[in-house]
Amino acid sequence: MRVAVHFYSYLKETTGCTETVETLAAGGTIDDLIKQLIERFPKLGAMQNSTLIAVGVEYQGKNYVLKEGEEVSLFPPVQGG
Amino acid sequence: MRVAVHFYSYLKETTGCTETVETLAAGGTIDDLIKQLIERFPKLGAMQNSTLIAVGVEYQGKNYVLKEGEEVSLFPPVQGG
Amino acid sequence: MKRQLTITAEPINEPALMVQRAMSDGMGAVVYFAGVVRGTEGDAAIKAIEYEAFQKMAEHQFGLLFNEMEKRWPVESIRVVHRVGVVKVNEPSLWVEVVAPHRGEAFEACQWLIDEMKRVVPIWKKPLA
Amino acid sequence: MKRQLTITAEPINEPALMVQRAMSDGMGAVVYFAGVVRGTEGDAAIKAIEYEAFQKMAEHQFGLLFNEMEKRWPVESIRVVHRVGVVKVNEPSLWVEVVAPHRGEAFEACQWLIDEMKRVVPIWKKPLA
Repeated sequence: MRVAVHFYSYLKETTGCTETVETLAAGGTIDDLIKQLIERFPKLGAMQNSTLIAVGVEYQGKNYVLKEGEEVSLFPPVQGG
Repeated sequence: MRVAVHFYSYLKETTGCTETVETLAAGGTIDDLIKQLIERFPKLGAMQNSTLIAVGVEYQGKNYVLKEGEEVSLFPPVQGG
Repeated sequence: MKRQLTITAEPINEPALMVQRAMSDGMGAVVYFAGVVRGTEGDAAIKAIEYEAFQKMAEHQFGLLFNEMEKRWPVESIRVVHRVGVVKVNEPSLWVEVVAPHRGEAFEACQWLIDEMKRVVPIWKKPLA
Repeated sequence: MKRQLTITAEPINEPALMVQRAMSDGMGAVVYFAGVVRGTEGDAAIKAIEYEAFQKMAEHQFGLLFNEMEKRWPVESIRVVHRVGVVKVNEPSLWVEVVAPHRGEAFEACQWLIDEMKRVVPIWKKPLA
């Protein structure tokens, strides 16, 4: 299955990318996706623990099972205001 | 000595008076003044414990020694805002 | 610390007060409170509240509170307006604005001032039915 | 509870927002916060902050916070404006207004919303020198 991945804030500079599409095996989780992304963008690895993850407009944890066509967003801690 | 006494808020209704002048012996305290006022305005007695007392623009306690010409104000708990 | 205190029988003009706000580049937080007359006092419906102030003492006591505020928090500006006379339901009787570098201290100073004001500033209210 | 959320690249027009305020006769407290861009970030002087939002998610997350606020406090109206794009020093980037019956709950709800916003609403800043 394919999922779209969006990067925000300085993760755009870290990856040099605003969005990408990843192909995962059926039943793949966010954890699987992150591992694949770190292979492609090694600098993401160092930020793994502070990176927030959303699917659509909801926060999700690493065990979330992705579905075909979902939109995943990765971003650093938020700092509005 | 003579001191002016001003009443505020519902103490004006309690006493039927906005201001009065009291004559006290030299060295008289606020406590002495209050006792004299309660003789003249007996209803003040019941409110004694909640009544706030200022001399000029400062709060003072009952042991404050009054001086000729001072302005004393008596009022209920404040409720601004 | 810039201080501005107005005890007035005139309506509080919030947009005008807002436009007069001045703050330096080091300031990051404005906290603003408006206390508005509600339509009930206890269980009874009311039309207005009449505020009475011992004005000279109220000004002095606010001044003491401003001194204390300045010692406690890095507030750059405090502005207070309090109505006297008849204030109708839905109109503000009190307006307070605090400008400080950070949010936490601005909220703290603003709430402290209102609490202390209600303890020491000689202003009284009388509900009008 | 009346809700109004604006995430915008336009300057925040405080007097206009003020004039649009509506509150019923049961409401006694308006608490208002403006977060303003300061001239320093850490130790460095800056000229502006550029705000980036994941807008659709920011709107959704604000909505969840408003739901929670409504459960916790008797707030009649919450209005929030957040700038995106470049906000110059001395300009507000965030404006929050809470209307509630009493002061305590209005202050509490306003501070809670700002704290939570800084935890969950996807908006980021980048200082510009």
